[in-house]
Amino acid sequence: MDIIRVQDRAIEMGEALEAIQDPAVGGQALFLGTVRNHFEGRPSWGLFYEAYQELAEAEMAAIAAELKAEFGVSHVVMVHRVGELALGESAVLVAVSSAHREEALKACQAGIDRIKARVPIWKKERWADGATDWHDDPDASSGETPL
Amino acid sequence: MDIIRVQDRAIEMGEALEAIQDPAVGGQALFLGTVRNHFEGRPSWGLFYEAYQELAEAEMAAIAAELKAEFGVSHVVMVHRVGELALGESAVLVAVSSAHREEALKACQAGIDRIKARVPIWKKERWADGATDWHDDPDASSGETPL
Amino acid sequence: MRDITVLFFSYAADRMNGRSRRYAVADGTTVETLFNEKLAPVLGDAIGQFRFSVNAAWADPSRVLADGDEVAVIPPVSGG
Amino acid sequence: MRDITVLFFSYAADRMNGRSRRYAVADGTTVETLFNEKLAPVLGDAIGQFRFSVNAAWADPSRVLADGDEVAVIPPVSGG
Repeated sequence: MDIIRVQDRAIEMGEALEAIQDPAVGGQALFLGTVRNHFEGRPSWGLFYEAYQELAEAEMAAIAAELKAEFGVSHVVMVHRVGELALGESAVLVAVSSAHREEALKACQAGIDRIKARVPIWKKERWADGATDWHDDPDASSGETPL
Repeated sequence: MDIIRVQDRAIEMGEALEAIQDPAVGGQALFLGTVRNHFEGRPSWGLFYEAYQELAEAEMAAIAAELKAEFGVSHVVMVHRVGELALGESAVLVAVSSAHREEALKACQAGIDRIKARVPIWKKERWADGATDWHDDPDASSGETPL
Repeated sequence: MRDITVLFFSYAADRMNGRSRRYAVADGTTVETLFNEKLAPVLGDAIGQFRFSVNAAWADPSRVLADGDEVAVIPPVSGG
Repeated sequence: MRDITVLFFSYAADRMNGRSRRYAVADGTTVETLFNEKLAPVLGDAIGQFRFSVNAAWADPSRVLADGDEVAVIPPVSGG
């Protein structure tokens, strides 16, 4: 079973593991992206994520279809969280299952790479010094570190 | 925190996720190897795993140290189960966390590859036709499919 | 005339001081024309900085807008 | 003489009909000598098929055995 979803509640690993379960499957690869306390050396207190939900879910579904076609994986879960996230909380989960481990691991890597490159979701860093910056903003107000 | 363990009870994902949690960590990669209902086209009912526990845990600890040195990952969990496993049960879990996703994913892949290549653990297939074969046995009794 | 809704995200929403705006545009107006005439003066960025969707599907800047279309201005993404 | 315990796993245990055996070997006996003289006739495989450990650490076949050593015969692994 696949799950493709942008949500504002916490990401649940158990739901994903259940979805990709399959008696024909021998390898399950999962990637969890979590909010960390620094970005390029600058201390952070957390992240705010926003998405264009409808297009984001459509693009994640397109990526999931690519992973099945390219790597032959059986099931794909892609969940991205939006809203205010505290340190240590999970922002994104990619989980895939496949008959063989190599395909599962490669598909998982491709999945997170493509989500980061293509899915219309944006994050704003809440710096520990109180400033905030969208990661993609070419004119980010605080120029001490490259965004 | 690291966990390196050969055990005969079921593998728990929650324990691993807790161990690799860290406020400085942005990526967590996990691989779960599960018992599947076929091997090279031949139907299977499950697997029996046996380990040389003391040496297996020492070798997994050596691999964990390599992953930290080579990929700079922060925490490593490697748990391998032994005994009779039913279809769909997890035989091995590798979980790593790192500041960045690339390192976490590469280390996870290297971790499972090295476990399979080096750690003294063996599996016996319980074929659906009732026969059993150690995967490594050069004289596996049933020669219909290459082991 | 066509009645077009435009959605903004991330720093584009900050600069537009809102997450959506409505515009009336002439027949035959493309995404590119809409952007250059109505949005660029406020956003202050070149069209090449953005991707676009129309009705929640990716769209080329040359796309001709129809009445009721919902256009989204998509800054470089930073999810994950 | 040295008193040596040898552990067997996987199909090697099946062929030895047991998971461990004790052997008395002459002073200066190596893992290789032990294998060729005592184990190969029952296992039926060449020494190159196996790796070895002594006291739960990997050991070369040229390792000279000490009294009380625990040797393990390690077939090609198949975990994961």
